[in-house]
Amino acid sequence: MGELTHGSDQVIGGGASEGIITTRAADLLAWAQKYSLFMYPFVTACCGMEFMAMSSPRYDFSRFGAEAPRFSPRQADLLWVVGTIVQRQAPILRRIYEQMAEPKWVLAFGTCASCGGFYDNYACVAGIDKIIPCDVYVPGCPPRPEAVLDGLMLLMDKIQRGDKRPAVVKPRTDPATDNTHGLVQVRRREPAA
Amino acid sequence: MEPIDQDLYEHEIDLPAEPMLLNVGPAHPAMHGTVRCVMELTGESIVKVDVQVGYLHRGFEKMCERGTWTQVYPYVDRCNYISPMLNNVAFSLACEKMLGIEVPERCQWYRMALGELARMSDHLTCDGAMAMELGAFTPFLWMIKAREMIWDIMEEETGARLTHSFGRVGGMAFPPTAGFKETSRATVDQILKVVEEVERLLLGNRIFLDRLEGVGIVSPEDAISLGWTGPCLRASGVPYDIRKSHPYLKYGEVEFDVPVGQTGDCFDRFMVRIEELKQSARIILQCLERMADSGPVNVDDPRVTLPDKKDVYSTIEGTIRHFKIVMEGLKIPAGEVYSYTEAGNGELGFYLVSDGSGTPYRVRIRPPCFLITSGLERVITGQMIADVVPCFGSLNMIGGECDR
Amino acid sequence: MARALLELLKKTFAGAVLESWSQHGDETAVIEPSRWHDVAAFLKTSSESDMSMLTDLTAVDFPDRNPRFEVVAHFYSLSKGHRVRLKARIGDPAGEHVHIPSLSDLWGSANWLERECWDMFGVVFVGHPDLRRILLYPEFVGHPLRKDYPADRIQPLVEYRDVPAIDKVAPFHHDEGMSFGRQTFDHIGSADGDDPELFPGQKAN
Amino acid sequence: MPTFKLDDREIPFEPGDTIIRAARRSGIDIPHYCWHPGLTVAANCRMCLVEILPPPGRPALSLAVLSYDSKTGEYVDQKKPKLQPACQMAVAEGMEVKSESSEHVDRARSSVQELLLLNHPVDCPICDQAGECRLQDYWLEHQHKSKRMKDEPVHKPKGVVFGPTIVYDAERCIACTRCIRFCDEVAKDPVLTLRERGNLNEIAVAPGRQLDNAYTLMTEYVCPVGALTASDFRFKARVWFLRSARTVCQGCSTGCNAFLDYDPRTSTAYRYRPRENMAVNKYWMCDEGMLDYRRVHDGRVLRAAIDGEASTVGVALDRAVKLLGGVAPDGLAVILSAQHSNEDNFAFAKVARDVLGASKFFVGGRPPGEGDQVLREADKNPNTRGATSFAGPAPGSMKDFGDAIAGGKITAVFALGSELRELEASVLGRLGSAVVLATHEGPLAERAAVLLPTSSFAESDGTFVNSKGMAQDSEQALGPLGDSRPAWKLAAALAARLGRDFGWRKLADVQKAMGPDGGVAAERGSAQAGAAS
Repeated sequence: MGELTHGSDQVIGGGASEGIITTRAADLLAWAQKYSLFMYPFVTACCGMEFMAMSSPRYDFSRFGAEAPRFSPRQADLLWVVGTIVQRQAPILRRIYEQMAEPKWVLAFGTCASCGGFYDNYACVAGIDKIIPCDVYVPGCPPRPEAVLDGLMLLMDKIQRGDKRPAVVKPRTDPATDNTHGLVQVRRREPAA
Repeated sequence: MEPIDQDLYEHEIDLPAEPMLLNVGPAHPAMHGTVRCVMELTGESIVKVDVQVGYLHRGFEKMCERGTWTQVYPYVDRCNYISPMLNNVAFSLACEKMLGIEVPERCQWYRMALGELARMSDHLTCDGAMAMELGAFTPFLWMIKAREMIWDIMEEETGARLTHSFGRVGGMAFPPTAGFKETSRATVDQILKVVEEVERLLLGNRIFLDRLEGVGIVSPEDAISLGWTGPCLRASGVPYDIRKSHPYLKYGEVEFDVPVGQTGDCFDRFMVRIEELKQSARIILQCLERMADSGPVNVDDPRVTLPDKKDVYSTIEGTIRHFKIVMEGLKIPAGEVYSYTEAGNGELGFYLVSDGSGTPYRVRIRPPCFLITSGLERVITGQMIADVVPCFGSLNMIGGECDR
Repeated sequence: MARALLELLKKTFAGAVLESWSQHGDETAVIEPSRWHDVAAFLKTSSESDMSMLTDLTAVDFPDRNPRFEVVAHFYSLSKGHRVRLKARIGDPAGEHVHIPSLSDLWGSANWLERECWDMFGVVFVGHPDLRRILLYPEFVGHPLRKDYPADRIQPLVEYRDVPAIDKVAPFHHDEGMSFGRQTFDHIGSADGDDPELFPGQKAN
Repeated sequence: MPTFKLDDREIPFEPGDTIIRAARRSGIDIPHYCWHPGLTVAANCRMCLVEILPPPGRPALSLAVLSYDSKTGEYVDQKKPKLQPACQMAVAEGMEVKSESSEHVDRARSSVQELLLLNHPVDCPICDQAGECRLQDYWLEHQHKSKRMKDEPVHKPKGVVFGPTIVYDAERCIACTRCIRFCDEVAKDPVLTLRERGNLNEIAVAPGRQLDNAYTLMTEYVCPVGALTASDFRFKARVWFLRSARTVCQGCSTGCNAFLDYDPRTSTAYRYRPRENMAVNKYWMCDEGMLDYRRVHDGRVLRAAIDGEASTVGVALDRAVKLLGGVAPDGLAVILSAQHSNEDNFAFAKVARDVLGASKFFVGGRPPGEGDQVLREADKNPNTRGATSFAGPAPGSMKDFGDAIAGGKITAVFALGSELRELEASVLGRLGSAVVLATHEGPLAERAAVLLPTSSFAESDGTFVNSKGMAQDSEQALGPLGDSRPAWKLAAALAARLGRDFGWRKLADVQKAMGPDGGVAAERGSAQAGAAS
């Protein structure tokens, strides 16, 4: 759970060489959905700064077809919860979630939204999943844009796979020292026989 | 030029209009997600406003009473999350004032340079967001681009882009990196270029000017009585800048001007920030000039600063010193202090009460935003609905700082 | 400069200035609560002090003192460039009868500052135009910055879902790494208090 | 009262006082390692050196010293005043002493501190004393310089087992001889001594002996550093996570004042520390008592039970009401507990007398044990006198109780606590219905028809009357463990269900019902708070 599977197995538009497109409607739909996420940025706190950075040219997430912000929940299908949700804000968040039309996804941006972070006190909600279901958690205080993009890609992948289980963006390990990704293998000297 | 929408108010000619309640926010793009305005309208103009804050009250002051003095830094960091470094420095200064210690010169220059960089990122963000909310998206993108450059420096220095708990009582977490001076100089130039571009883009723009000029005028008397400080106060024509009137760190030794507005409308608030960007650039260059390339950054006081790791591991004295500071927290003598600095939005005060133990007894953060936001009601009453956006934008309300 | 101000205060309000001292360069005067408004008004109007700004107003809770609360106000004079701190000690150990005159008619900033002080400490400012909660919601019970309010007692507005356990939180004890400051009085469950199992349908008074 | 000047402050003293003692009496702590108010003066740590100004017209005692001038690199002759140990110097009227205010004293203390740390191992992370260690505190206050010696420190034995309770670490030892003096003077068992010289000296146990008298743990307690550690507390907890409650030791009827150190996060009790009270235990406690804190967790009854079957407190209460409702008053034996506080016994006895109409009262408790002349009493119950005073004019002994059962005069038992003193449990064999409110496992608890869990002394405030007849208060440390409740509360609930509600909901209500003198004719013990140094 939480790992980004490298490319999903469904083939969209396979066999195009014969001039015919063969796929399943569900896959086509999922494929369409994942590349046209209309987002509702529910920006409250510090993470909003990183959210600005995300939307700005350097880490521009319009590359993923997710740039169109809709400030009416009825037109949005991806709810970014960006920042701390305090008890006073909670009813509003839930109202907005309820107003969104299916299919809808929720992305918890940052530690506060994921689990409350270090605000273990009278004012704060320890994670939005106490209030609304959440699909992808992006830890970090605030998370680096790379991590958020990772989370976005993870969500798109889950959409494609029709997977509704919640997932967490795991910290990326250094490819040089890690071989699980099968990316780079550092050659170690053979011990002398 | 007299804006057209100013010469006639709808409520001056009495239309048969029932007062209508309009609720804006908190989940409204123009309200930055954390403020709620309940307005009573006749037609399009606002008769009564109830401004409600507290949608980001995270209990900082309560949490500060639970850890050690050093564990307060992450909280002040997230207090004003556009210019965290200024808060770090401010809190350090407050604690040092109580301990009666002064950090080495190099550290003071370093703190000033980083602080002014943070101020630039604050003003860039504020003006950029303001322009965006008025429909000018390009300046926003450019200014965020400029802010990214600052964040790159911050990341190089502190390891974090945004919330870097970098200040320490009696110094900084790390000395400046080797490339700090060059990168900063280069970045400052580029930022100034961006600012010029933005000016060229906006200041000739009829729509932009019409929506700012003469809108949301605040008289100096009002501003003072409301406890406004910082750019908003200066925009109303009051030349009060703590860096000038009560110099701390080395601000007494650097040259910079305090920009002052004339009318105190949104345009002045916008321009004061633009001007302060240039002043900050001046200060930074002077700091980089004066800052020594070597020398201690932290005071060598066993009560306050951690020893070298190699001493900790090899000598009992070092171990004890480390142990005392980490396990029991550094002890600040019993007493109280009010320390004030010029943060991005004005006077950021820390009223600290210590009972001599390793835990703060009370940490009161005096946020500039809170009082500035309290003036929002007076600013937008009598304005049009459309004016709420620039007025609110020009106040630079930071949720974390306002609600804490 | 502000030393002279303290002298002036002592001269003008002989009985009302209970204590006064200077520490870390801050001048402090402790004021008889009933004269709170008079002294503040004097500071604002008199030419020597000319306190044009009420920069900050808050309170500090000392549960084992009587009076329990200290209301602390910081003033600043733009023309003279000096500051002074006024204090008033009010309230009984039970946290009742915490009354003090409001300054909202003198400075606009007092309005929200006093609302916050009421919200966080339950200090009643007599004569305040609308003394509502400002940072917390009206449904909130109690005043969080009082020392006897447990830091982590939440009062949710919407009831929580039961969350499927997914590994997103490090397995820390909820107090891990926090020093157990004597400020947190909530670490033992009391042997007193109501006990429905023993006394069904009764609450402890 | 005569006075003398300490740092320009007038300090009153009693004739024969030493400087340090007089200062301590008026709340000034002159730094010291080897001095302990309860022990004789050794004056070997030299930490408490102070400068004593000569009487007017007399020359100052001064020493010729060579001091190194770092600028010229030369040694220069100097005179400096001869400092005196405050722990040994008797005070005289009008004497002028400079402690904090003299730079000579500062330098002396700094040097002493440096000397003591010269060979000290880097142990704080694994040392149980860390957090309450004099070396740490005084380094910060008086030395705060880093190490100058570049040499390898002297290595000595570590982890030497002195006896069943004490482990010794020679490298941490500063040879203050507190432990030696304690064994000689208080425990009257001179089994420790100092051997070798200079930086090699270490504490040793007499050949053929081990440290196994009744007061061994006090040696750990008086040790100002981490040299002596108690094998019971070793590596169990970090002291800065612990909180202390002012309690009374439950080990015997002496009622030593003690701090109970507990961890609020896990509500676990970790150790006792003696609490200074000159009227009772002075500065000391015995091993039995020191280890008695374990009974807070060991052998506890934490669940209600009906005929041995686990149950909930509510159900058990209803069952108890059924049982007790039906018994004839003269067939009912009531056993109070010398293990419980006055409040518990009072509430329990009142319910038994007024609601159940019982008349046969007995006082139970742990069987007697060994006593001695120092602190320990043979009666191993903290509150015998208190409990007895609630048991009516003529409480029967446990022997009478046994006979009464044997004679079949008793059909039901209503008991607080589960111990029967010297009475052996077999007599309970043919016991009818028994309702027992017990804190610990025991003969009565085993045979109870209805067993209700009561919380221990550590879980609620209470008053205990010691063998001298002093009523002493004990603070609550933990919240009630398991399903247990304070006994007074269970008694109140029982009464309420029997149709007679005394309205006791808080301890204060019970204490109000007990009256101003606490229901017992006993003088209030004046417990001076604060640990002995």
